[in-house]
Amino acid sequence: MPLNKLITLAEAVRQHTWDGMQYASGAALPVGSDAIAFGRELLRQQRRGLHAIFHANTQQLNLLAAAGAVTQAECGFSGLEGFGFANGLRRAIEQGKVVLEDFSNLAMALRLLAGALNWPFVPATVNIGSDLQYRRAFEPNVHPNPNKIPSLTDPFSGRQIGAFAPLRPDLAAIHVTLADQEGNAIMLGTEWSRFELSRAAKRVVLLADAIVHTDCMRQYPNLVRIPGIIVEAVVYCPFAAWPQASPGMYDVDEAHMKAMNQALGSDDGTAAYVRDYVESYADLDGYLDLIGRERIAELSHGATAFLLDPYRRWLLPHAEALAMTTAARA
Amino acid sequence: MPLNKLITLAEAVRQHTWDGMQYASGAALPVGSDAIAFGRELLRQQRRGLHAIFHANTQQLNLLAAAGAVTQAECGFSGLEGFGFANGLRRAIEQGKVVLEDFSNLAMALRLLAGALNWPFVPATVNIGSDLQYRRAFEPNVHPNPNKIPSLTDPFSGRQIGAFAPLRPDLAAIHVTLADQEGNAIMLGTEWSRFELSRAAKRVVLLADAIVHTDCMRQYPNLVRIPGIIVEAVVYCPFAAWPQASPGMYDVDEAHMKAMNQALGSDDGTAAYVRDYVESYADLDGYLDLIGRERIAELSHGATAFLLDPYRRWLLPHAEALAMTTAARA
Amino acid sequence: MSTDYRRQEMMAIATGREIRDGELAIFGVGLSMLAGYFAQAHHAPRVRAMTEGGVYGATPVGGLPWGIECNRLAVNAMSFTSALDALGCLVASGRCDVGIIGAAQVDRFGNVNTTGIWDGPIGASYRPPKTRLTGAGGANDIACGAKRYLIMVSHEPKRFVDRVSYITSPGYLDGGDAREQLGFVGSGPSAIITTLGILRPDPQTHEFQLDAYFAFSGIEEILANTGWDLKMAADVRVVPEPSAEELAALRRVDETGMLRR
Amino acid sequence: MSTDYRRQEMMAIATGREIRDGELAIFGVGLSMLAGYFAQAHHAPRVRAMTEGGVYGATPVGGLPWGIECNRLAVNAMSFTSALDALGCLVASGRCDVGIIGAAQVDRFGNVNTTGIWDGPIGASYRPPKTRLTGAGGANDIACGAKRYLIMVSHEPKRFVDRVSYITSPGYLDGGDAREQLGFVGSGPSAIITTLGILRPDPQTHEFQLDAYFAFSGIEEILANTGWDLKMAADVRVVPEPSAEELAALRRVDETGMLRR
Repeated sequence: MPLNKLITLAEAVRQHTWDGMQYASGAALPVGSDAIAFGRELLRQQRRGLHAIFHANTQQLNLLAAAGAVTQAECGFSGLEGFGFANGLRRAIEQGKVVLEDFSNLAMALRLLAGALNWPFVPATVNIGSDLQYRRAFEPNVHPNPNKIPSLTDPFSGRQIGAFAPLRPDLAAIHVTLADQEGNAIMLGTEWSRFELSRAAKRVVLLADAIVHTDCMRQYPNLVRIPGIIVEAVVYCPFAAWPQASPGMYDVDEAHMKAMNQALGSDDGTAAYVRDYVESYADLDGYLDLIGRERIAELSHGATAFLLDPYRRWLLPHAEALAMTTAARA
Repeated sequence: MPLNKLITLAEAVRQHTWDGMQYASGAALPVGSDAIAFGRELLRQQRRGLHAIFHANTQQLNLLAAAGAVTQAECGFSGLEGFGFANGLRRAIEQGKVVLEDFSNLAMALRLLAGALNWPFVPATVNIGSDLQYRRAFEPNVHPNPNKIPSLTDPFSGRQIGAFAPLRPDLAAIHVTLADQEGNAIMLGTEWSRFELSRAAKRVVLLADAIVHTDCMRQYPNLVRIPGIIVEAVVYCPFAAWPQASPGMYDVDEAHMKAMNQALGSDDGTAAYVRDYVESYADLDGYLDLIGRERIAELSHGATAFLLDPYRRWLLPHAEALAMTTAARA
Repeated sequence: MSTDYRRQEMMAIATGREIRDGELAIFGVGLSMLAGYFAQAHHAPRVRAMTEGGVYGATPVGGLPWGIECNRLAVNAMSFTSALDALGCLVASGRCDVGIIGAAQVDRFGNVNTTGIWDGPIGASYRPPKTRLTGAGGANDIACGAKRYLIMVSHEPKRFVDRVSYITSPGYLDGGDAREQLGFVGSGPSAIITTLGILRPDPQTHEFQLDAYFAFSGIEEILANTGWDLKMAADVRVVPEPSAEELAALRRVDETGMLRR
Repeated sequence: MSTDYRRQEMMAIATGREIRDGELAIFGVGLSMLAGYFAQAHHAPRVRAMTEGGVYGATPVGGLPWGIECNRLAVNAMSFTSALDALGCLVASGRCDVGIIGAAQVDRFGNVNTTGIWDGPIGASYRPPKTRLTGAGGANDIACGAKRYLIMVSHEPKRFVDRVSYITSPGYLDGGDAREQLGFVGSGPSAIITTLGILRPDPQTHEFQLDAYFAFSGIEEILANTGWDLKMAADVRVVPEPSAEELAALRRVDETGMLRR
């Protein structure tokens, strides 16, 4: 009998998170796949003092920073791409509420790779020679800082390069397009660094837009870049990345992206956003109601919907995925 | 108009190989995907003095070593898994005709990764403390050898680890299941280290069991682990890995695996094998005749054939793939 | 020549002209993507375009993508891999021919700041910026690894400073051979393309100097908008205005009219 | 108890008994795969089996696979990744609970040679072996990284040597804390399971000593087949013979009868 790792989002946060932990997500992109719904639940359960490891900022980090749940963060990009600056994260940094350690996007991927491989360091041929190397927000009084990206000598050429420290977050909440009950997962769209993150983190919880039968994985094993053997729990969560995009599943919700970022630009706006979009729903169906059934239908019929076609025959209906989650809790 | 990179196997070897080059293939497994047909053509064109970079030995390296085309080799495994020792490679090493530098299988993957990333070295937490570190076949008179896997100090912990040298072969001939004319490629079965090799090599030539329309790649972009932008040429070559397996395409040819390895166990046997299975065919159709149409049919209907099902609608018929190759040469 | 075009369109076209056919090129989101895909639509049909997310072979559809994983770009990709692959194997490795990055601030040696704006120098002790920007993203990786790269930036005095307060992406650092000494595989910024003209580095000092100005601009306007004593190249020239074909190609790419606002 | 079984079957069952349910386990091709899948079929249904090729969730069908990419294993995998992932992220990282490796030679400290057989010590200058073997494969990576590993080897004097001529995969090296000093994440070989019995390391000296022998064997036979002065554990015992359930499970896995030849 296959394992059933399906649990509710609330249960996943209860079991796998704690105040002050190193929490990783956003190993996707500011406008793409990220387990934002997990961040909402972190706020609902009032987690605080998080050390956030996000390859690039997303609306999740933007929200967690604005709402005061994060005190330290490390990322390679702190904006929202085409949607501009990330107002929540930006304000928190400017006000000194979040200390952000800067790296580049490649550096973050390499640090996750080093965590995955359990290396003591990973060679750095980028970020050296710039203030990414010399300035360390976590150790502000040392300049130029020799500890953030220390120099080291290549034993073959004698040439100096740098070294990045590995990342091994306590938990990674990873958005995937499709997962089965054992935690085998398929991502559509760029992996960004979800593969490396899934190996670097001490625990992995998946948020899947849809649950599929394991037969789907056996048909497409080369697509299963995250195997169940490294996954603790699976949460069935349609629109887990909303308002961001999930290629093949749904488009970016442009209106909500803008409204959310605008709200996070002020304390009042943030409070209203948390009230209306974080604390307002009781369960998964309530969350989907909040997004709006019409909007869901509209966002789901974008130009990339064809990317999902090969897998549709294995998608479990909503009620069945919910029932399996209940069964797993019993 | 899409680029057409399809050329014949003979043309690929003429254009992209030379005596004494660092030649890589076998970034698959001893019994799995490898561009063995490319090795046959290397012998047909009498390439010599090759420095072979094979993640693990395959029947290709076994044959090239037996036939005297290789003088240096680096690999992580020198056997044939369930088929026993690799008689051709083994004899060549024992007779001093091939100097083999030993690493582990992870070491070879890491060295390819380092080549791909253009790192000066890659951290080694394996192979250290054993004779893989202390014995260097390419520098036999230094013991214990400090240059093969030199020690280096982790700048964070002060702990000693090792360093592997990167691999950047002049050419990689890579077996893939499916490719389009631009060189976008899908591998079914483990990648082993074909992904890393495709980025580490200075030039990449693909040997594809089948050619598909580019629409197939656009339907499954997450499966396209080797994009055309890094590929020099594509060779349409059904049964390119024969007698080894290509998951989804054909099973291992057990009888030929055994007979081939037995033949490579003696000089006479090798000469006969080269005569009968290397120099005996004029073109692709002749090669397929040599394998035998009945055997092809039998090997093609194995238990993994279902893995190919999703892509069958985009497979170009044999005549069309051949015609595109001709067109590309004109 | 067409005279009915915006300054931003001229900047995008001038940038696109720097991209050659067949090159492996990395574009960010926004202006740089428009410039790159303009080149593909106009004179570089076989440019091998990639993003730092590992999106290969895609052409945007339905307007400028909101991000690298925007479905406008995901819709027709031929391959999706990862950041490690794109920024590591293809860019930091030295394989990528050309990249395009933006800048909040750029200085005389082509160093770029996209991290933050401080009131004055940061000082010995790091402190939060007055205005936090977007950070390095992949720009530092492009600046270190791409064979050459282009900087696109609006030509304003606050952006063209003598010395950026934070080097996010290294240009030629302190000039001369300062960059070379770090051993980067990439050779540095080959041009700064602005809303007024084009600056290129002196081959020895690596100080950026005025190479050319746009027809609607001039040396005086450029000097007035540059925060350092900008030197002139030996043969400062006028950049040819967009041809009708260029403008048509750019507007096909910029179908939502971002550059015409 | 069943008495109708072969020595190789006893070895496979004794090895499989070392595998616990739920463990992340890496098996090679051949004997070690049979032992591992026997454990899965018998007492460890949720063992998380992997190969060094990055084949996850597969159970062999149609007989013992010829190799890691054999279609007998590829036929029902749930995930295919890569060697870097399997041997690097999951094994060398220290994540894998248990591995099984084979040996051409093994010595008193559990060091394994699968590289070659020389006539005498290699000496100061490296030279080709008289008999070339298969090299390290993934065994060195398992020996360095797996939390513990098992060595399966036929019990013959030529294989059980005082000191292997070439250490392909490190056991406890020179014994004592020699291994610890190298800082491997894996803690070394926990047992050598042979065709005659089971050897385990002394916790301090890390020298392997006889822990138990099979019902068809005995201390004398084992001593006669061991090339060093094998010490005895305090309580050398007889290994329980295969139960009918164990033998049935093993033979379901070994459907082509490799162990019964």
